[in-house]
Amino acid sequence: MAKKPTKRYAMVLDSRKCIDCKACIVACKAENDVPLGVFRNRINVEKAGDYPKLRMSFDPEQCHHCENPSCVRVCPTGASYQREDGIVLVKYDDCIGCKYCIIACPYDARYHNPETHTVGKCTFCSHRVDRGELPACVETCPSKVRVFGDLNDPKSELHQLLASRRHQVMNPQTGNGPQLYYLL
Amino acid sequence: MQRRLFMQILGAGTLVGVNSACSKWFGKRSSAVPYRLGIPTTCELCPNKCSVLADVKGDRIHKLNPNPANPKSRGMLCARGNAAIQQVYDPDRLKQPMIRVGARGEGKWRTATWEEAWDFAAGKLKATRDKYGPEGTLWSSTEGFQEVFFKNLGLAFGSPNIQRHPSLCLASVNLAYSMTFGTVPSFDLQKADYIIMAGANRFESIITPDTMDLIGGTMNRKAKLVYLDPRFTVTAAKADDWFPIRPGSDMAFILAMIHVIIRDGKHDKAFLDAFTLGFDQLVEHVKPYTPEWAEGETEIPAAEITRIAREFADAAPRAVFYAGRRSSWYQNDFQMRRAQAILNAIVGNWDREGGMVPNRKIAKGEFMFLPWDDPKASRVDEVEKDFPLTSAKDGVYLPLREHVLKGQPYPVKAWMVYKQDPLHSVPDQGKTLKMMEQMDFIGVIDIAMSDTAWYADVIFPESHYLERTDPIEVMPGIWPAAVYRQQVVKPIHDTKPCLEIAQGLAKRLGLSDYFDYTIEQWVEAEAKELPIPNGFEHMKKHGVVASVDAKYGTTRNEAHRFITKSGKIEIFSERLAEAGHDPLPVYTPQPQPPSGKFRLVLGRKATITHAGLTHLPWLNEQVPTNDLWLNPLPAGRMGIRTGDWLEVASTSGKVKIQARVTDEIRPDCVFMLHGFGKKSPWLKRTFNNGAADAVLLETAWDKVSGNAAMHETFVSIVKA
Amino acid sequence: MRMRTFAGLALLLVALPAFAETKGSDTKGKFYFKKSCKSCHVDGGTAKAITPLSKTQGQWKKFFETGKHKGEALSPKLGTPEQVLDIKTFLVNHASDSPQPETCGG
Amino acid sequence: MREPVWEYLIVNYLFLGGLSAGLFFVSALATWLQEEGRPAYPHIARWGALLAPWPVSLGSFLLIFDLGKPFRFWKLFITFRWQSPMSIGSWLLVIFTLLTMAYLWAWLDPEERTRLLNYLPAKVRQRIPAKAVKWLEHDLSFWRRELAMAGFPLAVSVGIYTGVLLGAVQARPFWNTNLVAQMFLFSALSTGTATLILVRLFDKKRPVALAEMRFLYTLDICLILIEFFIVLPYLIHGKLSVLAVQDALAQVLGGPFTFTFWLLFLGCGLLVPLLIELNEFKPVLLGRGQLHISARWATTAAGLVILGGYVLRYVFVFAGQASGFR
Repeated sequence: MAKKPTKRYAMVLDSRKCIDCKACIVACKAENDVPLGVFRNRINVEKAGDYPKLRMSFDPEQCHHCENPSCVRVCPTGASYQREDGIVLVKYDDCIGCKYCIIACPYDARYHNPETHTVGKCTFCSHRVDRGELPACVETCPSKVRVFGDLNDPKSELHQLLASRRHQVMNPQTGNGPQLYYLL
Repeated sequence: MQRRLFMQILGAGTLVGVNSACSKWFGKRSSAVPYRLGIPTTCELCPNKCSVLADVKGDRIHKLNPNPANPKSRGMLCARGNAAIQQVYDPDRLKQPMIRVGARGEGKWRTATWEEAWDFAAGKLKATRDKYGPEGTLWSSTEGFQEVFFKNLGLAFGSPNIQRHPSLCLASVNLAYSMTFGTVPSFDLQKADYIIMAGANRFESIITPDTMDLIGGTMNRKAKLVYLDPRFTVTAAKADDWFPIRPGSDMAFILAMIHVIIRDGKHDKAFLDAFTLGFDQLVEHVKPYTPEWAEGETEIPAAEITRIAREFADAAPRAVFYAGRRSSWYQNDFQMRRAQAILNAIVGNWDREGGMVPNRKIAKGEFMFLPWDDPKASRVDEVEKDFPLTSAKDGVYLPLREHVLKGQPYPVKAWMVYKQDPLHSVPDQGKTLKMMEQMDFIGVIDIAMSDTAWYADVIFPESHYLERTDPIEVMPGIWPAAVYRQQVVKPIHDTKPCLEIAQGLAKRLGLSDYFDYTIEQWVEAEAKELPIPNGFEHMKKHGVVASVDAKYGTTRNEAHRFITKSGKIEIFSERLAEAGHDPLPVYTPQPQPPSGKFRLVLGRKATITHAGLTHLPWLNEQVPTNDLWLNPLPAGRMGIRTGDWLEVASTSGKVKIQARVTDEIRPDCVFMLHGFGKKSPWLKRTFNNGAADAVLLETAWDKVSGNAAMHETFVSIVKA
Repeated sequence: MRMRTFAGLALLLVALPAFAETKGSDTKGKFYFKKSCKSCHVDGGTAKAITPLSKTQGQWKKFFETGKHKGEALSPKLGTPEQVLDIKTFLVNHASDSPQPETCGG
Repeated sequence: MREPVWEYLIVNYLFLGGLSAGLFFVSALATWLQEEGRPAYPHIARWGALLAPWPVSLGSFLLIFDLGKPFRFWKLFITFRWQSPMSIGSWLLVIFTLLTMAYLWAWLDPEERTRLLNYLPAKVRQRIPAKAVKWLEHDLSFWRRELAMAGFPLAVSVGIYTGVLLGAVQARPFWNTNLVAQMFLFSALSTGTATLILVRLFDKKRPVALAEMRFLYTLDICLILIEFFIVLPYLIHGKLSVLAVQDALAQVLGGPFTFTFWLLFLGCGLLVPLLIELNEFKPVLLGRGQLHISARWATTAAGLVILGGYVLRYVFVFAGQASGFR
């Protein structure tokens, strides 16, 4: 009997379309009650050149929901864990707030929640995903930078984008197997 | 037939499906909290009016999500739209009517009942009417779905002085395109291959659907974007070419483009013959405007201007010089816009895919109410005399202020303000304060304690958009839509929608007959004629009726009459000549800052458009304060480093602000963001934080439209 | 006060540009136009749909000068003479060659 | 991130944990080395035993205090996650601390134990069965050696663990080398040695003997030299490594921590005490006489070693967190 193929959630980002409008950041805050001062996602800005030959580019980033998440590995209590579909989560009730995972994340995707004193991170809006919706940042994005989907579903837009477009992951040398794919 | 045009949006089935899915999810966690998904309504944080689906948890709004049913909002909700929740739950919002007890601006208030507040305001308005006539009252507002009720109250009261916002916004654009094409078209950025944008910083000041179409167009279809701006904005970063053009010289660039296109014979002769008037005069008119001449004015190399003009004409009709939404900057703004309109006309991009497309509308009904007598007096700004071409219904803000300050032609002594913060939205805050000082009465309707509210005598707290139901609004466009704003949660404080506030005043002013209806009756009448069965029910369920297919070319037939004097597209405008203006745009060099001074330029960020948004925590943490952008060249000369405190002064005022030394601006310009340096302590994140551009901006307006000219201010800078 | 109103009125008359129709009330004109004319002149109505844009200012003026609507006198047909004047004002002010710059919202 | 989330509490903890490991190690060594069936350096051994449990206990307390949810610390002990250095470490700390306590107990004289009992309030004391009180008088000196032997690997583990805690984090290139663990271990042992030098010098009741100082000096010189042999390869290796590591090293080679690292750690913390100690040791090395004991120099050297140990942890904790892959 064929085993039902498991889902593997991932995200494709077309950074060139990012206009640094912060909609994803605010949408995330609203959806996930993220306190002021900490963020589950961000937009990295890179600037270069001298007037008037200037360049500026934006790379949205959040938890890469890695294949081999180092945060999960170092967690002493097992509060950080990875679901079968690849989403890396924190069981807030088990988190003791040692912040080891924050340090262990090569993508600086985690933060210490100043209100709950536990560690917070992007969940890919798993609660929305589980009821068939898109993550808040994906849905709200004005320039549609983000495509969220199941890597194992050949029919998904995400799968097709990765099949047809050149792409890269951020710092593959971390060995974490990040699952945010940036189109080139 | 009709049905095909209109989207049956999402279908009720989807919504039901989502609902059951979510109840399953939340059923597991806590069945005590009922969770409804997706109450459709319409965002109010900027003029785009994006469609929103509000998630409500219990009685609290949890999240606002984009409503994909509205093609204009392109299935998105920006940072501001997402942050709207924080306006509702702002602990410092206006929660009940208040009457001033201390001196103006002292901040001493007493809370009042609605009856007290209405009685107080009506008493003051009547006293003003008795002494100065109804024209002694000024009613100013910014657009919004309920603005009509406020405006009508002023008109029914008998005041001609209904001062709307367009003369602080895009009156010059609207007038210039109206005078050329008889209408203001949309720009089809979804299909355009070549786009020239001058300053309309579309990637930071978001306009739907233009911003989304432009990013999709430039990145997916490789459409070319040429961008002119003294500042290196996000749009500049995404453009194929960015030219830090010399401020005030946009028209020279455009005229030179027209010159090249005509010289090269790349204009659309057939179109010009069939649809336009005055091309021959134009040919003569642009002869002196060579690219070489324009290079001297714009600091853009002649070869580049020539190249762009050729590429533009070659890409036509899928080429646009984008006007978009943008305030005016110089006193020649109308004529610069006319030049744009003419440039677009000569390449024949009118009503074509990827060109300029006249807006379509969605039909809707209208609630008929008893009409009042027209106000007897003429407007205090004498717009009919000084700006005969502009929209007299909107008025001209800055000239109006001059008139009110002088008391000419008659005194204006009472000011009602709705949904507007003139202390920040109108240049020259000092003068606005003076105007307030000479008022016997100021009443403000708002949701937050704006600076203007802080100086008012009575404050009527309006319900937030998520707490009220508004009229149906038609948004014309290539993909026109009619949107509905319905109540998502009950008002959490003692606030009322504008209609009820107006009705309370109307009752005391003896004008109840004109406001004898409810919002439901109003909306029902509007919904009745929507091109969809059961319009009202549909709107409640989906929030939108929209046309999803673009239609091109409907006006490109010989029989079509353009709404102009001649019925043609008017390259040469007789009406302008009659009114004493240049019938074809004539370039006059704009003054440049004397040495030691800088031109103050303005702009927006995607999280900040209106002054009222800067204090929302989620937006404020992205841009916590404003600073003054200064090029390293002058900064080095003056020994200024990032973070230094500066004293910036114009003839209007002086502010203290920190420096940001950056390559991202021309050496002769400085820039600061809008919405900081507030006087109202209730806006605690922006109170005394940063500086207000309105303090520095000097009083200057476009000569034809009366639109405030925002880039005419030169400032001096010293280290504080 | 009366003096001031009078001054205002005088100013209005002087100030208004030549092409605006000034005698009636635009606001009321719109109301009576919708009430009297739109009952028949709509899509699917008993008569051809009409909007102010259907004619030029000159054509509207001419129509009202004839004083006739399909042979019937305008006044009792469309309302009192004042109301007819209001309708005329509205139609002329919004005719297809009238200067009516578009505005923002509202 | 880049803003450090582990701050001084963690620096202190890493230092204190290491110090305990060092104290125990030296004490255990002094116990293990025997002359005529008796510990060769009983005073060193005893002082080490008396001091060893406290820094680590304080450190553990700080560690718990640094948790976002201190009252959930027990969750550490209902799971064991072999991949998490912190999980291993917390178990290790508990076992080590218990062992140091037992070791301390073994080093107490029976009268001292009885005296300790008398500190208890009378009410409590009366409840203790006489049999148990009697047990206090047992001679435990035999257990000293056994416990020392058992404790060696634990002390070394704790010393190493503080380094592994950081070194196991591949996200921070500044840390991600085994040299960090070794450096932390030898620095820990060295601070333990230095502390015992200080303690012995200030012990007026039993003035320090020449042999003892020789033992401690020898040990410290060796440890400091080893540290040099670790730090220098760490830097050279790092410079020759991948870009991320090179970038990370910029923190100490022309970055915010350069001064602290070179002057306070390498200079004051290693080189100066090494030179002082070598200078005191010179007569022995040159075979021209006895070790020279100058209390002032010895105090200075020992104090600097302890300071160096602290600075090492400070630099590593903060510079490491500031390093990354971008």
